[in-house]
Amino acid sequence: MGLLNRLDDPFEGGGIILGKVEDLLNWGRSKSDWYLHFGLACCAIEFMALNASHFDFMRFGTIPRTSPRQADFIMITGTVTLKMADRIKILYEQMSEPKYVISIGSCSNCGGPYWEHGYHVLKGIDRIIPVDVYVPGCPPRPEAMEEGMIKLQKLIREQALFNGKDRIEELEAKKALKI
Amino acid sequence: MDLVGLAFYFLAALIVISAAIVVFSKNIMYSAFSLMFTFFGVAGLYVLLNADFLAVTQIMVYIGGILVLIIFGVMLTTRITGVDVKSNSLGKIQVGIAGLLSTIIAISLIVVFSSTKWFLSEPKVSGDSTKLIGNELLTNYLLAFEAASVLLLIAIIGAAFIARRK
Amino acid sequence: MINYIKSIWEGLWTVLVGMRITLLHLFVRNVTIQYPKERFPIPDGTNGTAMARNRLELDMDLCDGCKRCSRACPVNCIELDILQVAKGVEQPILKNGDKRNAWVPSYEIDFAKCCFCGLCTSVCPTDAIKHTTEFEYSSYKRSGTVSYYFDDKKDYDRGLKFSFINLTEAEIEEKKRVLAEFKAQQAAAKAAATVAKPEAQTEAKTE
Amino acid sequence: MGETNFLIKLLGDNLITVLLISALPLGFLVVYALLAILGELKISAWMQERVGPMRTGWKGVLQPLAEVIKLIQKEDITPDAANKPLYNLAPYIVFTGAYAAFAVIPFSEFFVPSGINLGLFYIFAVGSIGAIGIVMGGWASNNKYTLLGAMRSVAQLISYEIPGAMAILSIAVLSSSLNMQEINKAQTGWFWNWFMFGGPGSYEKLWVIPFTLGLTLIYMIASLAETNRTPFDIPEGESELVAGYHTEYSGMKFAMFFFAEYANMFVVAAVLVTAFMGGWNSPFGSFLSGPLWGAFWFIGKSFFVIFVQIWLRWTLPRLRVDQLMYLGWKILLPVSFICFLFVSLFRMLN
Amino acid sequence: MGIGLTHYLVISAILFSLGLFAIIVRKHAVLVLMGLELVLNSANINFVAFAKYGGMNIEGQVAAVFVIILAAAEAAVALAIVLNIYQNFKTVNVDEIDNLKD
Amino acid sequence: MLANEIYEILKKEFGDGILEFKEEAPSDPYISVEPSKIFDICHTLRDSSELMFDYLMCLSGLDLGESLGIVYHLYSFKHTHKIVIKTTVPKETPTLPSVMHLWRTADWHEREAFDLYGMIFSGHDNLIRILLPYDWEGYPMRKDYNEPEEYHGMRVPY
Amino acid sequence: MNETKKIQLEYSQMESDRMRLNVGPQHPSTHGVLRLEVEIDGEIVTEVIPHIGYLHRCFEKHCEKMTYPQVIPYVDRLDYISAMNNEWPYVMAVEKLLEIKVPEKVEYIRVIMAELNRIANHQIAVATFGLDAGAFTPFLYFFRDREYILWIMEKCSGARLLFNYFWIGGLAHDVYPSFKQEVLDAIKQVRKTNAEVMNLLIYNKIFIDRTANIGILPADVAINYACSGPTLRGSGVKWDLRKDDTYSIYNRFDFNIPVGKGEVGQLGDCWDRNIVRMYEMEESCKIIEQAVAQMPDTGDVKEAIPAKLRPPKGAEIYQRAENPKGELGFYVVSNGTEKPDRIKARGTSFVNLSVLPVISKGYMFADLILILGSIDIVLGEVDR
Repeated sequence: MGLLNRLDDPFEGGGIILGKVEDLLNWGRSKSDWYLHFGLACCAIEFMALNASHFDFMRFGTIPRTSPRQADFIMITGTVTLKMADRIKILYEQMSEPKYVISIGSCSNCGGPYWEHGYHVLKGIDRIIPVDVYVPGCPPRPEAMEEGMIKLQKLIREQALFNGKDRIEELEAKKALKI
Repeated sequence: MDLVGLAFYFLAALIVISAAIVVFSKNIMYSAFSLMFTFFGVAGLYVLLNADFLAVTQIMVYIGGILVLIIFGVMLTTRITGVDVKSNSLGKIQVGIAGLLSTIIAISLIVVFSSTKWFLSEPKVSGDSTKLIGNELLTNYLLAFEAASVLLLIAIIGAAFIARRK
Repeated sequence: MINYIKSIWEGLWTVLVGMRITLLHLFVRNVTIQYPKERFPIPDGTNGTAMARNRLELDMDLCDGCKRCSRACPVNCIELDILQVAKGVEQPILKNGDKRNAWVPSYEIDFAKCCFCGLCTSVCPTDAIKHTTEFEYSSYKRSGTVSYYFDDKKDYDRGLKFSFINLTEAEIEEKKRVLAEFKAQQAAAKAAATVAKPEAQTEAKTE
Repeated sequence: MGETNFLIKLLGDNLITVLLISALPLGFLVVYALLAILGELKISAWMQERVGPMRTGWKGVLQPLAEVIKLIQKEDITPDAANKPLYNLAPYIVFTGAYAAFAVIPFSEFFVPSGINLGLFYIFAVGSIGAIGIVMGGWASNNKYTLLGAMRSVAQLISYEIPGAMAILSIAVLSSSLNMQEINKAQTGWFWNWFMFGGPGSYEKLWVIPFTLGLTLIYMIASLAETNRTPFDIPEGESELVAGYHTEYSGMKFAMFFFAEYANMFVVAAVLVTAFMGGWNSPFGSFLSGPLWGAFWFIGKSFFVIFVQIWLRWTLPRLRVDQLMYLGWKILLPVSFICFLFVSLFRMLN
Repeated sequence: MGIGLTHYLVISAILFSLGLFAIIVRKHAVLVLMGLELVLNSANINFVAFAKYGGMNIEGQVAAVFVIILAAAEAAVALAIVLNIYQNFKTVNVDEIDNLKD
Repeated sequence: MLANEIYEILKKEFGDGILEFKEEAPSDPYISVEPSKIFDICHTLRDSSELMFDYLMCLSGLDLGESLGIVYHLYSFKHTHKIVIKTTVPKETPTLPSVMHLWRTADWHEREAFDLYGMIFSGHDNLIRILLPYDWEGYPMRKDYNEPEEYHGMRVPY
Repeated sequence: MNETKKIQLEYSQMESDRMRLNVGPQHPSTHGVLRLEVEIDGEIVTEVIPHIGYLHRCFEKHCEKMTYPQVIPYVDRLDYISAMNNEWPYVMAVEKLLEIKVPEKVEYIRVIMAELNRIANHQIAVATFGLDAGAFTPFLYFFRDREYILWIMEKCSGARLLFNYFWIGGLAHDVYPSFKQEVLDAIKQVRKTNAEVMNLLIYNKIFIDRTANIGILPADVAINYACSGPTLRGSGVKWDLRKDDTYSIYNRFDFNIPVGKGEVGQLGDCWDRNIVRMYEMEESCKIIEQAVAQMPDTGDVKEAIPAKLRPPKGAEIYQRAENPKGELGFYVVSNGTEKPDRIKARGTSFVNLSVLPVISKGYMFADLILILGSIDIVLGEVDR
């Protein structure tokens, strides 16, 4: 729970108001995430439940957009088949920078239950587009998706805007320092 | 130069440039959209000429009505799914002759306008032009006004009748 | 004409009815459970409910390496190696008191593949593999195989592939060595036995 | 003109004052847009037993700010297939159309940016500029969805302008003015003096009240259609056309469209308030009236109208294109003509 | 030099000749219509300019109002005809539409 | 009507076209028929007044090793009886008449069978792949199918 | 197989005033990854060609590689909205092959679960149908109630969506003590919200205008296309497998089969298909009430679960059951081993979707979305 409590506090790490411009910009981006929901299969239903009143995904400042141009991150929920894979690539390319990808559920992580005999299933969405956060589960609970969202917000918050380093490396480096 | 002069030259430039785009552009959609700026400029001139009712009417009728109609007309009569909508002109010689003709007319008109001694009355401080126009329309020009209403009605019915698919 | 007026009236009236309902809901208490602060009650097997099927947990002190879970898994996400216990040399026991038949030097579950169907838990004879109520382990990397225990370093990004072993490298080496020795010993004994009683064995085979 | 503007009184009539006057609504617009976005998010959430944005500042109040910061940073994509000059120009034209209307909105008895005599007429005129911008953007994006969205949007806008204009025209007849300040002044007193309830007058006006109420309703519906709000959000109906005419827009250009939509919401609300609901007049006679209270009442009433717009949005399903046209041409138009007729009759008799 | 009547007249002359050029040269029927609108606008500028400077007073503006009404009616009818022509001939090139029967 | 009665009716009408009738628990009773006669048999099943099989519940392909099988599960709303019709075609020339024009629902079922098993239904209007992409190679539900290594530059195996 | 060429040819030959729109595969209202190739003339739909297979997950291939119990998780993932109802025909088929008789209590729990899941499914169906029409709020009211049903199911099975609860010969887990009370509470809430949504959405004038007289499906066409479930019943055909081909213990309950009556428009339009779902929720509530009253308290739910599952060689069966969307059938062929030789799923949505090109011709583009929504498809079942 330690992790989550820290993430929950928006004024963590020196406070945004007094912080640097980078912090402010990152704060804005992390708190206002418009997403393109790429609903494919079972996970999409749980994702709909996540949008519903009990979980209320909009608490995180997320707003669904149907156009990839306006989306900040794309949520891939479900099994990606080979017939579908090209479309995801196109959609991802249409999104405007900065863009992120959350892969939700076993299927989009690695093919899930279909990884062994699924001749028509793409085994892992990361074979065609880079993935920022993997959420496991088949389907994941809505809370697990929320946790993935918090992880993504954390990633955006800790992103270095100006020195151009790869963000995952940056994060890893920070973690290495912490541990 | 005072504010009015500045505004006039700005509007004049807007009108001339946008009208030139209307006339010379190869892309008919550019022509259509550029027409908006011409209408705008003319409306601006009306404001400078103390005709604010006319200016607003110009915007309302020309931009809100005619221009939308024209754009719809372009879209319905041209393959619009591509962005390069071309419109051809005549051959070079004809264009040359037409250009010459237009230039001659323009120059002669300008010469005539600037050389004529117009009977100028002092620019009146116009009151509420809306009220004045309304009074005129319903007194001196009542017949013309009614005729115009009938014309509009006929135009609506006629347009709907013609454009309807058989 | 009557229909025309009626349809206008119906339109207005039904819109008003709908507006009344939404307005009433404006003042109803919200049902949202704000996740990181509050949590949903997840069934945890008490009070007769089923265990929520989230992440699997394995008690290595109970696991006997019978591989039933691996066989029952429809998606084959459980991979384990076993190492025979050198019977006679060592007599380890499981947590529940039974005799241990095998060491498990590697036991990995790939949660990226797991479909959380619960079939592995139902076949486990010792209840070593169990579902937990924990679901928060999304990560930035898929394949980061890190051999950590479950409980420490919670905020470390462990990836989705988990290794459950509680034996250190040295211990595994030791076990392997013991087993190899034991096997060699056994083989030697067997060889000695076959040399001693070849007839008896051939008889047994023919029967 | 000048006497209705306290800034001219204070600072005199010079260029700086003019700039200041024209900048004031922009400042208001920014604050208002932030509030309206938050309101939209929160009210929809409460109606659905949710909580809405909660994690940005206290109870999520900083959410619109975060969105603005985000939108500034977003990459501004111009699609390769698009017609670049028009594509880049369109959002500004749409925004200009929305912002130009603010020039005549009377915020208070002593503040109206420009109190021209043709206020209402002017608002209707500049409203049509947005249509051109929309069709420009929709066409220049070179996408079937945007084009369809733009065509629908313009068709809807120009057909609903007529019943809306009829409703406003009735008010012009009642108040015998197109100046928004004059119209406001004509409704001074208690709330039964509002044109929604037939305007000032004695018991004779009772029979005209149904017609003026009907006109209010007609204008409300027509204004919803003009601002593309549910149930008339067909141009951007996400279940059919992905996001309507602004599908291809991203970043700041999209923000301009977004901003213009919210600005338009306020404009139609302001016109409704001015024409039918007494503008900056206090509903309770001279109680709590005055220049500052006037601004409060005006903005408060406008916000109430915007709340109704939001309320309707989260209640109703969406109409279909032909039903929308049916409603506009065959119901609103004749009804508005009838109402106009009776209101003129009333005006003639008195 | 202050802005006087001549300035407006010059603008209107330029606009007029541009419109004329478009009417003569362009083949697309809608573009011809646009040229026509330019010509009408130039005429309107004259009316309004004379209303202010030439002593025509408010009558000039009234005339302009009628021109605008005419322009609206003309645009509606003309575009309806263009649409009809397009449906029958599948072209809107004014030079190609030369037979009386369809 | 019971399954053996249906069999009798069909046997009377088609003689040699009807190969076998089998009824043994727990399986459903079925009638095996000649593949070339399938359209006529189905036509009779649908239109004769005492059978009236107006509802094709399911049409499945099967891989029987050397041959491919097609199974029709029929149901009648009027008489509330059902029957299973089976037929087999050789793997090399898997051609048989389509029943799409009798029951429109067979359209997609047959396309699916073609897609996954490679059966050719003659007389089908639009026999193209339905589930898999149009440029997919092979018929994946056959038992001897090997999944491809690569499709459009994407690796298929895990 | 020159399909791509054929399509290209069609594109090149198309009339200039007809536009071809590609709706999907990723489109907000195709209910998943369906691609519709739509030819529109202005706003009128002249042709619809559904392209499916974007979620083809090789279910039937997997079944051949799995043992009988291992198939159940895959069966769940067919129609992932009503997983309980999916499991049922499959386990019934295998039980019939193995000739197992399941205990009384198991049957009751199965009925309750299936009906609860039917309610949950119809809630999603009506909610997304409203969403297609542009009404967002009823969507959330339904999802709020669905959550209460999912809680019950989660407490019984451990999962929220894909339950793996019906096992061959029994159930995965017994119900918990307060089960009955919570079920009754949940259906009370369901009824309350249904009454509310009836006023808020179903009888709203705009909604009626949008959905009545749209996508009319005549009964004979529906039968020829083998439509089933609410899609068929919306056309006025009173046919429900629970009554007409009764299975399990449905003959013990008293319930009606709601059919479309053409109340506000023509018989068989979108509104009728939708109202059938609303009424069916009420009927399910009735069944649940009766089942809860009759259900025995004692009994082991796992007693009939066999240790070895080897149906006789060559045995085959086609078992169907009334899925919320219609008839879901499983054709199971055994080869005498632990693994089935062939399992064919007769997807309800697959069959129901095939009627879409017929019923959507001549309506407007916006109606196409609603017609698609009224069929209530799940792409997991269409593509399998």
